[in-house]
Formats: sequence, C-alpha cells, structure tokens
Amino acid sequence: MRDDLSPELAPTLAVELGLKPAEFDKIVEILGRTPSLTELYMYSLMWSEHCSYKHSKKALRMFPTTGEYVLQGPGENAGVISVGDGWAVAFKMESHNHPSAIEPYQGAATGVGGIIRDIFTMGARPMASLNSLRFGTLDNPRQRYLFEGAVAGIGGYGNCLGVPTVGGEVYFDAAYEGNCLINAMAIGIMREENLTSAVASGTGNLVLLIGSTTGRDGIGGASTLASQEFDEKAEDKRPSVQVGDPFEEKLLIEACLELLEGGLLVGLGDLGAAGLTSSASEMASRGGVGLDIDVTKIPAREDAMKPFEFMVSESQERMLAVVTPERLDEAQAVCTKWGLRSTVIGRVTGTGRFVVREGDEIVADMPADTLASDAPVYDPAMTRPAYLDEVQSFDPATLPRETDPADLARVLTRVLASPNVCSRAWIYRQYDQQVMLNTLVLPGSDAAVLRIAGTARAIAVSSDCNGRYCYLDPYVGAQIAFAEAARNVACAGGRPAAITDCLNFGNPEKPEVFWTFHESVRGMSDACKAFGVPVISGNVSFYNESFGSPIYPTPTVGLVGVLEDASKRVTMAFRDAGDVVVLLGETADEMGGSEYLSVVHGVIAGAPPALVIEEELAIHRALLDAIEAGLVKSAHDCSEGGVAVALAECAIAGRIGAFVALDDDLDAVASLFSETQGRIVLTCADEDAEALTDLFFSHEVPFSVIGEVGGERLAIEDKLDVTLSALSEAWVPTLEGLVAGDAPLSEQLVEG
Amino acid sequence: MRFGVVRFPGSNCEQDVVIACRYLGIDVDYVWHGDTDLAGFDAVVLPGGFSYGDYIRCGAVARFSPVMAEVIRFAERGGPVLGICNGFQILCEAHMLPGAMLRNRGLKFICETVPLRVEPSVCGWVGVPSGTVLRIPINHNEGNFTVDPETLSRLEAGGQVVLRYCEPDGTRAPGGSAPNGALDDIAGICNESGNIFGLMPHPERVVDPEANGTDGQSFFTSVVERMAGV
Amino acid sequence: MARYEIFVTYKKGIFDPPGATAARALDSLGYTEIESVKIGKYIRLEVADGPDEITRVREMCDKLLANPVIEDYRIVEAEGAVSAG
Amino acid sequence: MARYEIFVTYKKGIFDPPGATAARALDSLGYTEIESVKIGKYIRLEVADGPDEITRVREMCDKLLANPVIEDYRIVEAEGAVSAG
Ligand SMILES: Nc1ncnc2c1ncn2[C@@H]1O[C@H](COP(=O)(O)OP(=O)(O)O)[C@@H](O)[C@H]1O
Ligand SMILES: [Mg+2]
Repeated sequence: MRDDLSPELAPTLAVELGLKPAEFDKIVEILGRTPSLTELYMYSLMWSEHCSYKHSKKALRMFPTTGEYVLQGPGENAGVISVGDGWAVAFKMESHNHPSAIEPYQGAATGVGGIIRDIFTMGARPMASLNSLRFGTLDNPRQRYLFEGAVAGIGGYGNCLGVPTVGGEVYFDAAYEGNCLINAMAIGIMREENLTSAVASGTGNLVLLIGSTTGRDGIGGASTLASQEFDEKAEDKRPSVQVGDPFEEKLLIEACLELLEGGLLVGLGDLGAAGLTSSASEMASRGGVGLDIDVTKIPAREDAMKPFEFMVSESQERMLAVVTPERLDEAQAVCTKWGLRSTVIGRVTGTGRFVVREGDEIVADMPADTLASDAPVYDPAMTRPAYLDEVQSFDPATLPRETDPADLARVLTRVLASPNVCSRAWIYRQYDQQVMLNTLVLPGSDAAVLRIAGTARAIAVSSDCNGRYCYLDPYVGAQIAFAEAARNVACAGGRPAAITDCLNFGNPEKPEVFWTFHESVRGMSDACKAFGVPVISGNVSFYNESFGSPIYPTPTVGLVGVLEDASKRVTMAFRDAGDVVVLLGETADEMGGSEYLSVVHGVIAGAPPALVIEEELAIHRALLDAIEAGLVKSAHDCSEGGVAVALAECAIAGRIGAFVALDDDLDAVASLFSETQGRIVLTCADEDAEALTDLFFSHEVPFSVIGEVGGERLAIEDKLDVTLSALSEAWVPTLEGLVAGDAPLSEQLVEG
Repeated sequence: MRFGVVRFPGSNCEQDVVIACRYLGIDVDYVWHGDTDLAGFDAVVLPGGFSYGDYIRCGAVARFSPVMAEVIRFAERGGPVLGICNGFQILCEAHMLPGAMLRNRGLKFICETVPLRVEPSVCGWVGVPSGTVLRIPINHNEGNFTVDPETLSRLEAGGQVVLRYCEPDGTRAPGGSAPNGALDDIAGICNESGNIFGLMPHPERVVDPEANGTDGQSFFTSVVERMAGV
Repeated sequence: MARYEIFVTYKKGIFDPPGATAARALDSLGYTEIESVKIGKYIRLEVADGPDEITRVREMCDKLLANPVIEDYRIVEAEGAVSAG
Repeated sequence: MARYEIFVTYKKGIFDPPGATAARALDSLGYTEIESVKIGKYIRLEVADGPDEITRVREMCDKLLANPVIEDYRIVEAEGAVSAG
C-alpha cells in the first residue's frame, strides 16, 4: 500500500497523533498489519475524545432519551421531536471553545456554521440559533477581545445566513480566563415525513461532495507535527484556523433542502470535526456498507495535498451526499442552480470496507464501521474533589448584611450593573433576531418564542447554566441548569418538550474532574426524568482548562418547549398600572454562590440553593395552567440576584414601576437577594387575581400576593425604593461600558 | 396587481417579503436572479439579506445579475421598484438611486426597532401622511448612507428624501438620530419620479399584528391602492 | 500570467468609519502620534496573459472591485505604477 | 510627519471567501482570464515624527491593525519597503 509506515515509526506517530499505545495495538489488531499513514490519521481522529466520546459514553447512558414526542434521539447529527400538526423540530448544541480561544471571530462563526449544518442535514430548515458564552472578567483586554470577537462572529455568520439568533446566555468569571466557552445551539423546522438520516446505502450508489473546496484548514496542529518528522521537507507552520463562508453555507442550505425535497438523495451528512473521515465513516457505519473514495477527485484549495490531508481536512461548508447513478444528473443540476460545486468522489460498496485511493493507488483500506464503532470506551477513575468541602462549608451568614434602605438600594443597583446580570442588549443588538418572521418574543425576556408558521403553535427556547452553582455542587448545579431552562420556557408559556446539552469540563483523565462530570450528568438526568423531558442530542467538550485548573463544570442545557396556542405567550415586562404582582414559590435564606455574595463581598462559596424537584415541577405546572387559562399578564423567574433583580427587570422591560411588600420573615438581604429556586414574579389583571389565586391553591403551590404595578419607582416596603431611571441606568449600559474605550477588534476593521 | 420578489444568491428576506405580501392579500411570486423577463409583474421588490455574501461590497455582485437589466428597463418605464436593505444597496450600486452605504458608525451590526419619520416626498410607495412616526426594525452592518453635497441638495429639493431616522417624538437629535451614522439621518430615498424607492429598514417585519406590529403595512398596500386608483 | 495589485481607498471627503475608529483606538492605546488612519482594500489579481490586460483590469475595478461613487483606486503591475482611476 | 502604507493579507493556507467570491463574480462577468483574487486591507497611517517610529507602527499592526493569528502584513514607508511581520 502507498503511504506505508514502518512498524518502528508507526507507534511513535500514533502517540503524537494522540492515540494511546493500547489504542494503537487495537488498530494493528483490526487491520492485521501496521496501519498506513492515512489510516493512522483517520483512526486517530475518529478515536479522539471529540469524535468517539470515549470518556463520556458510559456516563451519558444515564440520560433519558425516549419519549412520546421523540422522533430522533441522540446518535444522528441532531435530535428531532414532534411539535404537533405534523411539524417536527430538530435541535442540537455544540461547543467551539478551543477554536474560539485562538481566533474568536472565526471560531465562533464556524461554530454557528457547523451546528447549522447538523440541522439541515436532518432535512430541517434552520429557524433559529442561540449561544451560550463564558469569558474571564472584562477588566482584561484579552477577554474583551474574545467577547467582542465571538459576538461579532456569531452575528456575522448567522446574519448573513438569514437564521435569527434569538437567545443565549453569557457569564464572566475568572474561572474561564484561560478557556472561554462558545456553545452554539441551532433549531430547525420540518414536516415529520421529511426526517432524513445521514446514512450511506445501496452498492453502486455514488458519493457526492457538495460545497466548498478542500484545503489544509484545521489540520495544522497534527499535520505540522507529523510533517516535521515524516515528510521530505518540513512544511511551513500553518495556522489551523478555519475561516467561515456563510454565503456558501446559505447556498448549501437551499440546495440541500431542495435535493431532499425532490427525493434526489439516498443520504446526506455534513462534514464537521474530522471532515470527510468522520462523515463518510459514520454514514457507512449506519448503513452497514463500504465506501471507495478517490482523493484525486476532491476539488482542492491548495497544491500538493496528501491523501491524509484530504481525509482529515476540516474545511468548512461542505456536505456529503449519497445518490443513485440515475438521479446524479438531477442532483448535480440542483447544485449548479445554486452555484455550488458538486463532485462524485467515490461510491458505495458491498464490502464493508472504507477504501481510500489516490488515483489507482490504495492508501487506506479498513473495515468501515471500526472507525465509528470500535473506538475504545473508558471507565475513567473518579474522586470527589477536595475543594468541595472547603467551599461548601462556608457560611454566608458570617458576613455582615445591609439593613439600611439606602444601602440596600445601592446594593440592588450594583447587582443590576454586574456583568453577569446586566442587560444583554449590547449582544443581541448585533444579531438579526427576526428574519423568517417567526420570532414572536425577541431576546430580552426569559425565553424566545418562535411561531410554527401556518399553525397556532409556537416553541419557546432557552439555554441556561449557572457554572458557579455547578462548581459549588455539580449535582445540584446541573439540576438547576435544567430547572432554570424549563422555568424560563414556562415563563413564556411553553411546556418543556426535550433538551439538548453541551457539557463543558476539564480533563476527564483527572479523577476529580471526571467526578464533577459524572455528578453533573447524574443531576441533569435526574431532573430530566422527574420532568419527563428527554435529552435528544448534545455534545461533550473536555480538556477545558484554565492555567492548569479546570473551568467551572459547565453543563449547559438548551431546552425547547411547546405552546399550543402562540397567542397565550407571556413576556417578563410589567404591563399596566393596577396589575397585581404575585410571587410564586417561597424565599429561603440561600445566599451560597449568589450574585450578591460575589458582587458585594467578592466571595464565591457556600452551598448553592437547593433544588426540590417535585416542588419546582408543581410550580411550573401551576404557572403553565395559569398562562394557558389566560390569567397571566407577565412572568419572570428569579435567578441571579433574586427577587429584587427579577422585579427590577420586569419594571425596566415594562417601563413601569411597582409597589411591593415581601412577606417572608427573612432579613432584608436574604429577602431581596437570596437565589432560592422555583420562584416566579408574575402579574395579573386585578379582576383575575381571585381566579389566579384559586388556581394556585388548587395546585397546592406556595405563593404570595406582593403588590401592584404602577408608578415610576420600584418600592419594596421597609427595604428599598429606587426610581426606574436609576434602575435602568445601572442595568442597561454595563456591557457597552466595559467594552468601550477599549481597542476595537481588528475583525471589525475588515470590510463587509 | 402582482409583486415580483427577486431572489439573489444569498438573499434571505425574500421569503419574508412574500409572506408579508400574502398576509396583506397581495398576489406575489419570486423572480429568479437569472431570469430576464418580468412579464406579468406590476411591481418589483429587491429584498434584504446578503446577496453573494456582500463580501466585496453590499450589492456589488447582485447588480450584475441578468434580471437587473430588466429591472432597470422596468423602472425606466415607470414600474414601481422597492429595495429593502440589501435591495437598497443594490439599487445604489446599480446607480438606480444615488449615493452609497458605508459601514455603520461604531462598526457594529445593528438589529433593532427604530423610530422613523415620513418626510414629504414624491415617493409612490408611501401611504401615510408626512410627519408620521413609524417604528420599523433596521438590520444591517452597512446602512450609513452617504452622498455628495450637490446630490443631497437635489434630493432635498426634489422631495426624494422619503424616510429619516428620528427620536420617538419625531424630532431629530442635534447630533443626528441615525443609529448607523447616516448622512442627514436619511433612511430611505426615491428617484425623481418616485417609482424607485430604497430604504434600510425592513417594513416586511412589521406587517402582521400578531408578530411585532403593523407599521410596515402601508409600504406594500399603497402601491396596490394607487394602481387600483383608490 | 501577470500580477496586479489594486489599492482601493475612499474618495476625499468621504467619511471612513473603520479608519476613524482605528485612529481613536490607537490613540487610546497610547499611540498619540497618530494623525490619521485610512482603511481601504488591498486586492491582488492574477490574470492569464492576454491583449488589453490593463484595460480589462481597470474595467474590473470600475465595475466591481471599487465603487466609483465613493472610492478611488490605484493599480500597480509587478512593481511599477501603471494606472489610476 | 511620516506616512506609512500597510498591506494586510490572509496568511498562506487561510481561505479567503471575499477573494473567492470576487474571482467567481469576475469570471461570470466574462473576465475568464482571472486566475486568482485575494482581498486584504490597505491602511494608510500618518504619524507625527518621533523616536522608534517604525517599531511603534509594527506594534500597532500586531495589536490592532492586523490579526496575527490569520493575517500577515507588510509596512512601507513613503516608497521603500521597511518591515514585514
Ligand atoms: N449571548 C447571548 N445571545 C443572545 N441573547 C442573549 C445572550 N445572552 C443573553 N441573552 C438574552 O438576554 C436575556 C437575558 O438573559 P439571561 O440573563 O441569561 O436570562 P435568564 O436569567 O432568564 O436565563 C434572554 O432573553 C437571553 O436570551
Ligand atoms: Mg429567567
């Protein structure tokens, strides 16, 4: 075989490509010989953590993945649920952390591009995206650069594509200083019957590569390493940054959907991580077939590319389709109509082998399904991290608490101005939020609401994770991530249908890190089971380490809920003077991990708020029944900053104040800023108050009527009294202020 | 009365215009950028989005689409042509309207609903009295309209300035009300005879009262009414 | 094959938002010596040899690569200046 | 006062979507002689005379005017090439 490696060199190269010696031995065993260079690259990528989930696979089995509405669970490019009236929604979240840390604009942009390809691969038209972001604190110029760049990149890609960005979340914490998180979620819509699979089948069918040319993008790291030792001449160091081309992707969306609609394809897959190797071997593995691919047929962007480079390139905006020879001309005509390249690069075989050739010469030949299915699965060691006892034993009650109304008012404005609480408008103003005309609730409320055009229905979507809680208690933190997403969706009137997740952790080979991962998966699973909400897709991102220590465990949840009647949707904005303000749920003194502690005392410690899942569920059900009965005029959950921040946000959004009396017997700080879970600030018309309270009684959920909407101040009896304009002045300009006065990104200087 | 909405490679608001027209009961269909025939259409819309990615300059490539020669002929015969956002940029690139778009002041993409004042103009696409303040979303990176001083005076004198960014009460801030920095707060202009109209805001996004408002309706219905002689 | 470099800049009097922003940013980074920054486009063409080469490159600029309403351009072949528009 | 010209281009191997799009557009406009188009930035600086002028200009490029992860730049003073990064 061409590209042969000597038995002496191969194990060394294998280690340099990230394979463990035992993994290399397994490859030799599968092949019955030393792998060729191309084979070794292909295995090393497919058996990498990113593609094989070798450290997480077992833990992920805890997730509930089935349910009445699930049309496609984990295992395909995206999960799919039925949302009624024959419509289905596909969604998934994915990380692009490491590329974004090198080049934030392109890293984030190509992250959006990748997740959107996962959606239309399923036959769904991308209809919305969300993003979950984590950075270090913005007093550091590098963090500002990353933040500005990532936001610009997300907007730059999504806006050009014409997919609205409707929500997300962002936190700033020193824990992410050396390792930002950029998680992108995309959602698509389709008729149920159009659900497709990334599968190759039918001996003699043709493999068609559609879209962009193939360059050496994304293989800089590994290939430079290898080329120094094994190539004739040391290649110049190439940056492994991929540049996104959203225009090409827009054409791909239109062409692929037209191809699928016309029934012209046998299967369709996207090229993501590990490029052609991954999509081709997964499609072959699903179909139980073999593939024969000739790299000389692949349109190259650069000269003298090697077979392995073609096979592992991560050039963006490419799709792989399987077509019958009879439909080839029609399929290629559709691509041409959309101005896209399409090239037959190989065919489906009945041998079950993945053969790669360069012209006449075979450079790789292996059992196709061993790439995707035979990757090792590990049972990593785990130990409860030592830091937990220390942080959890901290008692927030040992710190002094403000009691004077003037001090409390100052604390409220400080918390409102905290980068983790303040208005996110600076971010989403850079995103097209409305294209496609489905966004009924724009970003800025708890969940975005998107209508299912042509029906009365809508979906509500939110992505959430408080990493600080997960750091203090990974099990509870992950439960809260789920509960908060469900709560945000419920506040809009959506009944949770399914979630996707993106699990961001440090190095899983460290037992303490793996323990936090395992606990988080367990917490999220338990919450999902209690709510009867399945996990239909997701992504794991390990090795997120910041200067040698892991980031906060950050298991982000992306939740989609359904509103049967879109006109019943609710936002957080207070509406009319005289409306009655109700607090659903009961406040306890739970200051551990709170924004108050962090902002006022600079402390991140204590036990996070408890999550009593049955109570949480009862409250969501009560809220949803009330919304569906048309009794609720606004609803907003209490998250970071507690009830005081929730009230302030409702008032700012509605441009109208409130007079409130909190009837707990806690001290003022706990009453205002405790982050007890399962609480919702809602309003109803005065004449509906009785019906609403009756409904809550019948649900046996704790609630209290706390006040009335009106005026231009937020007055909380005995505690504080602040003008609306003072609240807005604290909450609105923080992000813009933090990034202003600073050097703008060089990206911004690029035309276009 | 039938609207034709041109689909350029990369357009992404063409479906929105079609949905908006249908919502308003207007007969509408797509026109492919490669077509060379506008027979059967009574008005043409160049929609928003990013034609050809707008990588070189917004609208620079789309202007050369085969259909554009026909759009120019259609307009010369007095046919109503509306360019929304990228469509406006294409009209400028094609010299069907004067001026050009620079990057937004601040170099950020801006998506937000803004107040706009309807100016007294000769524009045939406007269906509300001048002085009306409308709230319509803008959504662009390059909407910072610029034009040389002589042409600006000509636009003013000829009633060709159709829409201006303004404060919520309809006044213009001394330092300018345009979030993108546009010259003289200009958000939309028309040609001398008023049949070609380009605007940066997206009226098709505010047509359905169930979704975000109705302030954009009149831009679509006025032409229909005028043609029907209402 | 011939190589051309094209420099596209805003016409005099046209405001240059990226240039103005860069100037401010450089100033705030401590480069107070900056008096002005202009940002334009730098285009490199490779064209097969043929008749009227330079005329055709100018045409490409007039039609597509620059916007004559707001931009000027300068074309340079290899090292020597040949044409401006 | 000194004047510097800076040419910023993508590093070798980095895909240049604007260039690729321009090449396709020119081809479809009939300029089939086009073999490749690359689009970068052309920056003109005016700086007050001072010590370390060129060092400081290079710094400006590294920090702000170019993105060293994906871009190369070349600085030219008046007419002569002085520095590259
Ligand atoms: N990165 C982002 N991109 C888009 N929208 C965002 C982003 N971050 C926050 N938002 C939006 O800002 C609003 C407030 O966000 P957040 O404070 O996280 O809400 P909550 O506390 O209800 O989860 C939401 O509408 C959210 O979707
Ligand atoms: Mg919320």
